[in-house]
Amino acid sequence: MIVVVNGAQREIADDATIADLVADLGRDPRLPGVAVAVHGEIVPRGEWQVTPLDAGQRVEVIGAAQGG
Amino acid sequence: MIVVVNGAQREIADDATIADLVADLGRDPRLPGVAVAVHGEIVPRGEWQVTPLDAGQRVEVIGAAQGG
Amino acid sequence: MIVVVNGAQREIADDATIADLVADLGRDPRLPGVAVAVHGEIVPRGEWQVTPLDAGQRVEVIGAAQGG
Amino acid sequence: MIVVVNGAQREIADDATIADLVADLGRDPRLPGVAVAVHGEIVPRGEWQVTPLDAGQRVEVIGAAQGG
Amino acid sequence: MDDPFVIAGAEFRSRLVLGTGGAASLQALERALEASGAELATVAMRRIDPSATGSILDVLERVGCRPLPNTAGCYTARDAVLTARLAREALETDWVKLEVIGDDRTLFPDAAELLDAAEQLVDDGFTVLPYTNDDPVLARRLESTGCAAVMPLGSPIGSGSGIRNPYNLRIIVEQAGVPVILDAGIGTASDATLAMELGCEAVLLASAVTRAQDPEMMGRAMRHAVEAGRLARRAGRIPRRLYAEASSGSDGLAEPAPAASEADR
Amino acid sequence: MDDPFVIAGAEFRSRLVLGTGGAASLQALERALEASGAELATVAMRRIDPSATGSILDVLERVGCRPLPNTAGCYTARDAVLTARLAREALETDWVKLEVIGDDRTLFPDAAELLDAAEQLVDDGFTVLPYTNDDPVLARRLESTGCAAVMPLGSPIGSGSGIRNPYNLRIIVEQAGVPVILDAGIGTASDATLAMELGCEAVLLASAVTRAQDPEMMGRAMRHAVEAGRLARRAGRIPRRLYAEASSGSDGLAEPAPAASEADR
Amino acid sequence: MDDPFVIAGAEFRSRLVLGTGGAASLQALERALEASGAELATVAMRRIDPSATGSILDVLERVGCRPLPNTAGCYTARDAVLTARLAREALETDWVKLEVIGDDRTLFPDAAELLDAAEQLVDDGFTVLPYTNDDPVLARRLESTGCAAVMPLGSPIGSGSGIRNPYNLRIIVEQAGVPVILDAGIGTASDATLAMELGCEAVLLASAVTRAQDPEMMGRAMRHAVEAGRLARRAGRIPRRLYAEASSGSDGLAEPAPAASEADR
Amino acid sequence: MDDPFVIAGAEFRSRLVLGTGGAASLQALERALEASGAELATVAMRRIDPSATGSILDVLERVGCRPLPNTAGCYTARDAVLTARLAREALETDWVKLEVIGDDRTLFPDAAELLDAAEQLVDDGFTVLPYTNDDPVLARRLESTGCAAVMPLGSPIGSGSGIRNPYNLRIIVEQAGVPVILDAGIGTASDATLAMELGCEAVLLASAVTRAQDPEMMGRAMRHAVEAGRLARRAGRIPRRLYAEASSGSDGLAEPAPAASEADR
Repeated sequence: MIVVVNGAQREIADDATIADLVADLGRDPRLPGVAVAVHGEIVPRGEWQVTPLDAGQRVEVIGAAQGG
Repeated sequence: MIVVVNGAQREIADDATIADLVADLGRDPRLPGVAVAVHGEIVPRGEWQVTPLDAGQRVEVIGAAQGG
Repeated sequence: MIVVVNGAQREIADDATIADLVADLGRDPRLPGVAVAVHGEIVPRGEWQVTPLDAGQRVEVIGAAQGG
Repeated sequence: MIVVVNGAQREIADDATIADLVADLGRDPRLPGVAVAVHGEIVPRGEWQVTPLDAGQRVEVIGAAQGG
Repeated sequence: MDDPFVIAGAEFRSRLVLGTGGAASLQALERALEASGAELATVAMRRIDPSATGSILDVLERVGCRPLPNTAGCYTARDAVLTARLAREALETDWVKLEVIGDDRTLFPDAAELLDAAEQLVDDGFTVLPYTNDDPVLARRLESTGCAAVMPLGSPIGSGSGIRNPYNLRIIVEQAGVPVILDAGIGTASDATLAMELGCEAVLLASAVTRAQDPEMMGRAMRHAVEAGRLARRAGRIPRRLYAEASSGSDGLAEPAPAASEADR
Repeated sequence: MDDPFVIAGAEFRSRLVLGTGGAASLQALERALEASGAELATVAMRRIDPSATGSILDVLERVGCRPLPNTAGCYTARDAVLTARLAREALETDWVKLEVIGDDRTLFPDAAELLDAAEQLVDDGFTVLPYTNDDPVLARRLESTGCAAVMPLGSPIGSGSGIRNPYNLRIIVEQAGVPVILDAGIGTASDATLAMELGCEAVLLASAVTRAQDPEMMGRAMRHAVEAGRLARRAGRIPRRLYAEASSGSDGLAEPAPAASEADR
Repeated sequence: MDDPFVIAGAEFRSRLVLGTGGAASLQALERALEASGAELATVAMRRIDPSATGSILDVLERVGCRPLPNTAGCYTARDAVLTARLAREALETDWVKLEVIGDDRTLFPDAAELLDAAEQLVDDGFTVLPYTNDDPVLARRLESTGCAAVMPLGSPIGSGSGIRNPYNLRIIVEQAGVPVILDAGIGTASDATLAMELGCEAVLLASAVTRAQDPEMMGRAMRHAVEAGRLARRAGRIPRRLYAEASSGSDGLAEPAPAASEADR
Repeated sequence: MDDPFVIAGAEFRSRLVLGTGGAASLQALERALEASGAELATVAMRRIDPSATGSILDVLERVGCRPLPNTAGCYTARDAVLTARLAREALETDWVKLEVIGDDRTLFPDAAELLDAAEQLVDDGFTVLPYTNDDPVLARRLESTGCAAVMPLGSPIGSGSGIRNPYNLRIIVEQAGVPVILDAGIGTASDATLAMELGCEAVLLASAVTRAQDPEMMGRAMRHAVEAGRLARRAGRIPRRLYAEASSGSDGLAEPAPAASEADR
């Protein structure tokens, strides 16, 4: 199925969880460093393993970057 | 009766209007220069002649002063 | 004969005085506005009429200009 | 005899040298740290042992002090 | 009128707005106002004093000054709005110099309360001239609400410290679509001149004149100061350079005879 | 005349001295001079140009300005003294603005040569107005030699940078027994106002006016600027404070009815 | 630890907080951070880039710097609050440098939005370090909401213009009950030293180091600069005077023999 | 040694030169000197006091500081030259900090006497380090006579007023072919940092340290301050801008879901 990750469409498995998506983006979902919001609502890291994604959802995956 | 004019008690006639009070304070109630609020509500000059005062009312009589 | 006036060679009459030279440069030698030095020595205006020039002399004719 | 040392009269032996005077002021005349002028003329340290003082001479004995 | 000062459609010859506080007497104030040439002067709104002799409004009328009521002393939007409405009733003007103070040591405005009051008064039909700090963002917000001018401070009211941050003032002027009036902090004439050179349309000051040792003479000084700064702004100043730039050319310098020159040197 | 500017016994109404260098034309200069109200203007001494039309001296006469010859372009006491004497011959004045330059990038004076020239010229009967740097010691030395004024620079000639060290200027003014004239560096009106506020008796400037985009308007600006600064100096300014000092008293502030107040807030 | 910098109960040896933006590479940043001795460094929150190599968090860990997430790029309280919460999730810290920008040319904060965001975040348990303008009233409002520090700007972010209004900064420091951290505008070492001398508890800067020609050397410069300013503040400086005060006494000056003296002079 | 301070062929690690006047005691001075890291320190030449305990020279030796005799208190070239020669005899050094004072309120140098003394001492084989005012022309004249450095003042000795005219200092540095050492006027650490950033090779100060409330701590502050300024100068600072320049890029900002966004605002 297709979700919108950080503004761009992305194909993921139909049963993918947030943890799967984060791993797919190259980050270890058990480690800190990344936060996830789905439709503007933050999903705590503890729920990533059990939170499935739905087709069409807008997902923001945010991390620390140089700045400020 | 007693009203509170600019923070101080003042004896006025029982049937006194705002216009009477203003005249009593030495200002011509028909000329600009002064504004009146009763209990924080402004009373337009046009209504002074017909607005009686009640005992105990807090009246502010305000004019221009040096400042600013 | 040739004299050097304000850094440039100039042909003047053999018997020319300073007054003649100043007139030749377009200034009235009787009026203020100009000063003359010959070999670095100032010649007062009163002496211009009677001061002849010699061939090869360096003459400075100076006046007021915009400046400062 | 009396000499004037740093502005004050001082009694010294009649045959005292500059070296004697410096020692008398508590400084070792063989070590650096002090300079001496007699009547405004500097006497090099090498000559102190052999330079006698005369009565009435003005002697300046100068050293480093906090400053600047 | 050549180069008039226009605010909310009204034209003024003078670009000096005088505050009337701080004068030793109404007489001293009247002389200072007259000397200053001001055509607009602020007044505070206060409880009337039946025993007072003389009236600030009469003084202003005699010297040809339009009164501009302010909301001095107000610490909340609510008080300022009420004061502005009282002023409108009393003085029959919808112009108001809006002050909402945030701190009694600095007398700096409270940004949030000021914005709130400005919005209410603009909605209510007032011509709002807000006293603000020198924050370019707040100045733009005030302009967006419909204020007729923005009046940034140069330094704290009455501090006489001039324009402490000319950069902010310059930014405010560059970004403003309404007149910028320097309000507060002027201590002496050169401060007012500088404000005008930085692009302000007018200068508002009180203590600098009313509390000077000779208020009348200082009023005269300020009239010239504002005029000087305005003209200099319009005349286009020369650039600043680190090094010199000769104003006298060196062409045609007299040359001492070489011999004499060598001998003397 | 009220508060005249007096130098070596001569009185002037205007406290602005204009340099005449840098103008685009004699016409432009004439308009600027007239607008400025100056009564004294410097001229350089240069080899005459037979082809020139118009004369700076005629311009000065028309606008009522006394010419003040300078020694611009001189790098030694010797050259400056010769130039001053030529000027005395040509212009029949023993006044001279003495410049002895030490460096062609800064156009700062050479202290030792300047002192030497000043001494020679004073001995020779000149009224010497020396252009000097802002060194209080040099200013005093010049005064001791008998100069009729001292004319410290604010910043390099033509740099338009104003008064870079107002402290030195203040010290010079405090210590001087002759008039102090700010000479060089003025860029805009507020610089001239500040110079007067610091206690200068007059201001001398050229490029700020002659090279402005509109020299006539800037001439007018400078007339007001010098007047403003002089009046402000005499009027006695208010002190500078870190914090505010209210100009509107808080006595008699209107008090909203408590009930309403509590409800609204 | 002697004289630690304490904020919200955490102690730091270094009083320099580094922003990590503007560096040419993570390697350059790492060297600059190390040279600077900073123990706290801001990071922005951005969409992750799967192709990126290296991680700012790894860099910070290697150099012993605690990450301080900021809300750079937010123009509303709402965006800033969301960003702060994302940062808390991602970085497991409830510290946040709160920025709510009002204008993209000045990058000055929006006072009203900033206050709103600060209140929300304090209520939500954050340790809020707000970037604010140099307005003393706003600084007090932020402190009242429960912010752990106030971080006024010296001049616009990245402008390198230092502290344009040291008076406001001084007032903010005098009135503050929480640490004041100078944030934004530092251009060079002396700016940072001055900030500390004015009483700031720490200095936050980015571009001054990351965009210097030699960021590592500038990092080292800033470490010394902050230390110098802090020590000078604590050491108690001498007062400023207009005139001199001799450091060498004149007692005991050598006296040339009178005869020689008369002859030579 | 990395980036040593070289003067007349001698190398120093420290770029801080300390004056030893003004200290409460030799003990306090010794601690301050040690904390400052200075390797060169001025001493005055005075009539010896047989009753004195302790010696400034012993202190300097213990802390590893080379003594630099000065001619403090001299008002004429003649006195200064005599003092320098006495110092050479006493201290066996041909280095001298040359001071020829012109005025006891400002303690500014007398330009003409200073030049005269410098010439005599250079001819006599001295390594002359002249204290001068901030006049670029005088600085060049001193360099031309063969001085090993020029040491312009920032403001009057002991005034603690820092660098009143950074423009002149910048010009002096640009034109100098010998080291420029800022001498006099430093009040606090940021003044010293600024001097180094302007391109001075070293800073000489006394009262700022010896008369601080805690001289030892201020000595430490100054060591860092000079180091900070030197490094910042070498590191190449960012340019100054009127407006902001973001250090955090805006790419990759999180985007709240549109629906949520509309609902919340």
